[in-house]
Amino acid sequence: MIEYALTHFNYWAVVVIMMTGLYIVISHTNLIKKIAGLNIFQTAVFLMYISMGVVKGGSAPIIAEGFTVYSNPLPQVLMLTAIVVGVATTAMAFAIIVRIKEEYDSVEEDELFTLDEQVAGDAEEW
Amino acid sequence: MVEQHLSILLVVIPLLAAPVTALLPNGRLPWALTQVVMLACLWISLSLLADVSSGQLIHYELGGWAPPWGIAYEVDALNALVAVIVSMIGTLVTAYSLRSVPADIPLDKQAHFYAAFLLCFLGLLGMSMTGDIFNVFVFLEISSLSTYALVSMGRNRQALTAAFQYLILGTIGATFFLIGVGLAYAATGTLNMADLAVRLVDSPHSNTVKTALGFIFVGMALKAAMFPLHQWLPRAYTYAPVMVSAFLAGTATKVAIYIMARTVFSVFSPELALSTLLNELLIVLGAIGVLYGAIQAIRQTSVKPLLAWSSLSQIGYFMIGIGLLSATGLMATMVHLFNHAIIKTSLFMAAGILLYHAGTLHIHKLAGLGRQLPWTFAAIVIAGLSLIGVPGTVGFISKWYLVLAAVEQQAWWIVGVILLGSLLAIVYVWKIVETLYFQPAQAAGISAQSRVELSPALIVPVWLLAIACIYFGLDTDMTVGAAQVAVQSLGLTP
Amino acid sequence: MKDNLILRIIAKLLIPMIILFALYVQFHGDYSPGGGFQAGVIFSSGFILYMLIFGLDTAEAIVPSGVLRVIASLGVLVYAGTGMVSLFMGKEFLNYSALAESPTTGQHIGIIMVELGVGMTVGAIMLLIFYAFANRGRE
Amino acid sequence: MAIDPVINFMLLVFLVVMAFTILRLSGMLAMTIIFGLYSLLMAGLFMVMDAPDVAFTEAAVGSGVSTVLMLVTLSLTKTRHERHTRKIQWRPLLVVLLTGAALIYGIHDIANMGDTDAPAQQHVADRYISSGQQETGVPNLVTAVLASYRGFDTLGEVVVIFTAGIGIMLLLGRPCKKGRVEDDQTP
Repeated sequence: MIEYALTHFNYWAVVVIMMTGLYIVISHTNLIKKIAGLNIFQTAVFLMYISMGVVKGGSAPIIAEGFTVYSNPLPQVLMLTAIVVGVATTAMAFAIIVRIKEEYDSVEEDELFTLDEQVAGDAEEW
Repeated sequence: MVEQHLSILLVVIPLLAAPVTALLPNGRLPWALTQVVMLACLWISLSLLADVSSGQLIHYELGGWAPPWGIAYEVDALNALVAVIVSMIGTLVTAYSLRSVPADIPLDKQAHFYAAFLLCFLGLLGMSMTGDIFNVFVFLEISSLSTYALVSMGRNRQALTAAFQYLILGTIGATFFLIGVGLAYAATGTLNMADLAVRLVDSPHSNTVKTALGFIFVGMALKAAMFPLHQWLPRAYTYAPVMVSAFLAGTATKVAIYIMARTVFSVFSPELALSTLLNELLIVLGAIGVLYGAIQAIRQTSVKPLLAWSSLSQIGYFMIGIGLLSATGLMATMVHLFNHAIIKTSLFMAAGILLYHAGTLHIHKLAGLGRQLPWTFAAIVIAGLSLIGVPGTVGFISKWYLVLAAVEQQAWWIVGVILLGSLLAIVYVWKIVETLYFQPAQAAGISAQSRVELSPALIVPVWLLAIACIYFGLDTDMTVGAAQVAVQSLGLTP
Repeated sequence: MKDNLILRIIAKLLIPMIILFALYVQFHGDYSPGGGFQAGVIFSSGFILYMLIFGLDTAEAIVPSGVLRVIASLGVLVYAGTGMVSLFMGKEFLNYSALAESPTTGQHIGIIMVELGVGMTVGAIMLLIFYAFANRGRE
Repeated sequence: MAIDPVINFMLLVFLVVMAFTILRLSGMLAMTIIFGLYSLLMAGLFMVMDAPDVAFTEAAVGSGVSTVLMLVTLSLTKTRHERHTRKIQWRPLLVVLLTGAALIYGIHDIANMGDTDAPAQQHVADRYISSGQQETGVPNLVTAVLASYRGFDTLGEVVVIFTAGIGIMLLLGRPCKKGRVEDDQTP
């Protein structure tokens, strides 16, 4: 049981962090805060992958003399790609937020809804 | 020498063209390059489809590394058909954009706009060609990021909030997909789709594998705008520039549905879907989506949201087709992928002509416009009839196969839902047709404020697709034939 | 911040070191952690520091955004072009073994080339993004 | 450098605490600083887990680029506080709890962390470690896999960054001369 807890603790922590991030994204109305939540959500996924690649008694996957056991390079490569994708999305999102602020003068989602409805007069659509 | 590299060139040619396009001076030149690239891709994808239609598979090892160590492209009739859909719609939309983009996009942004369009196009092609599940994620993000930028270029400020909402939901979807891929990797140690399928059969159905399927499924369902994860779609399609709506309606959700079918049928097994009740979920949510989308479409007072909600209703049919987990059901889904792409793109492009002519898309302000624009109106009628599923049009073919698949499993209530969905489609199509043709033109005289002269660049692509609606409704060899080969290559017997 | 002497002097000392470090990370990525992406980010952060202290106009005078766009596009082309070269040499796309007599040498050349492409695009795009945001701030 | 369970545990607890702090803080500047710190700790954890390349990137991107971009956006949008409602929102909470439960269910029979016999360590990764250096001539296996074995993914990654650049230039490039139309196609 303790063995199970020790070897699964990383994953439990990942789930808690991930869900905190997801909760921030879907419950908060401030657009910038949403993006912070989205980033927390994504970094938790990175942590999940990296945890999968850890090998007991291993070292970083750079071949060198004196080492025989290396951690798994594949999840690390995948996460390098995912980190880049994450920052691209974040930058894009901030650019849209800056434009939204210029057009609506607000970055709170519920205010944006009301502003859109005043023009559209149709609440169903959002 | 070139033949063996065709599958990779399909993705690399637009990939090389996109950075070049971004550097070109604004004006006609970026358009011309985009059009040439699209035509080349159309030719490549058609010749790929011709190659694989006989049942052979094209296998291409990127970097010379054999899978599962390297990334491989695996082309069978299923993805060749999807590639044909994407490149065909891309070609016609680019032709349309010769007149559409100058009307929607400021001149100083056109080169970047075309570059983003090419990036979106290559992302969708990359997703459909690859045989590696992580590679799907990378190209999914290329197409998604460019889509957010393209949607935000709409002329109303609502385009920005629509793009932001799409970005949030799209990124959540992609991250769910990534979680699913990670769990599948933890259970098998591989990322290659064919290898995954082999190793998943060996491994007993563990919690990890079931959860992996669930997360990949939810991620793609968000991208495909499956009910009840559809919130982003109506706004994104409504407020995006016309050519972007036309392109996305024909391609983006189709590719997501292809990935879903691919994961359910050839990566994980249909039996796993059965044991997790995924099929029941697909059918029930699909049926609700068909009716809900159609009812919302009827309630709309503007053309673009009406078409967007109708797309949502059609997505329900794809879900039902996959959920039936049978050869006929999958065939119906594939034929409908092709058919709905033709129908919806032609309708959005025709709506664009109405917008450029009248300056608005409020239905009640379009009264009598059909008599001023007889060609556009006729195309709308043909595509509308296909949407309903009248015999002699493409829409009939796909609904026919879907009904067959439902009857096979004695699921009579699904037949009822399909018929009811078609009846509701009659209502919303009639709503447009009636205003356009049978209502008296407004006294103000819309033609006075027309913004863009009708040009061949706008009407010819619309009519090519309208003719395709009839042609592929009568001659079903290509679509149904390809679907049959695809279904066989997935190991199902029709 | 243009008039703050201490900041100016420290920046002038730091920026060359940041850029040197970026070059190290770029070309030593085969042997130690790092590679094109990290190098690109570090390289751009050096210029961003310059931009923060000496102002956007001075920075844009040294590296105009037009040049950055060309570099960004070239980076993608260098990467994909390396793939195309191996395709024209008769092997698969991105099969670097085709680039030289011995496969290992070819692999090494290929890896250096594609990392260079990554570094160019990432560095240029990061700077362009900051230019775009900074320009909005001035209006 | 084997993974130290105590440091690992401490860092994870810190990360959870910081995620909750970001959730609760309504002052945006403080939130951004904590966010940068969160990313830095995450990078440290990656380092502890023998992933120096990922740690390097996370430090540069998470606590560098993302945090600075967030600060820039805060100043451009003049946001100091979010309008915070302290009430718990039930529907998002339900979604999150269901997703979390599904994940806990899924990781129940995932291989033990650090297990050399885990499927993830066996099949594909084995070849990278045993013959990666001979086949590519590069001792850093992460670079070998990144640039050669999975070089096409990395090409896609470059294109993703390029796409973001194009998108941001479309959004924030020179202001539109045309000006946006207030309303002409909304229902």
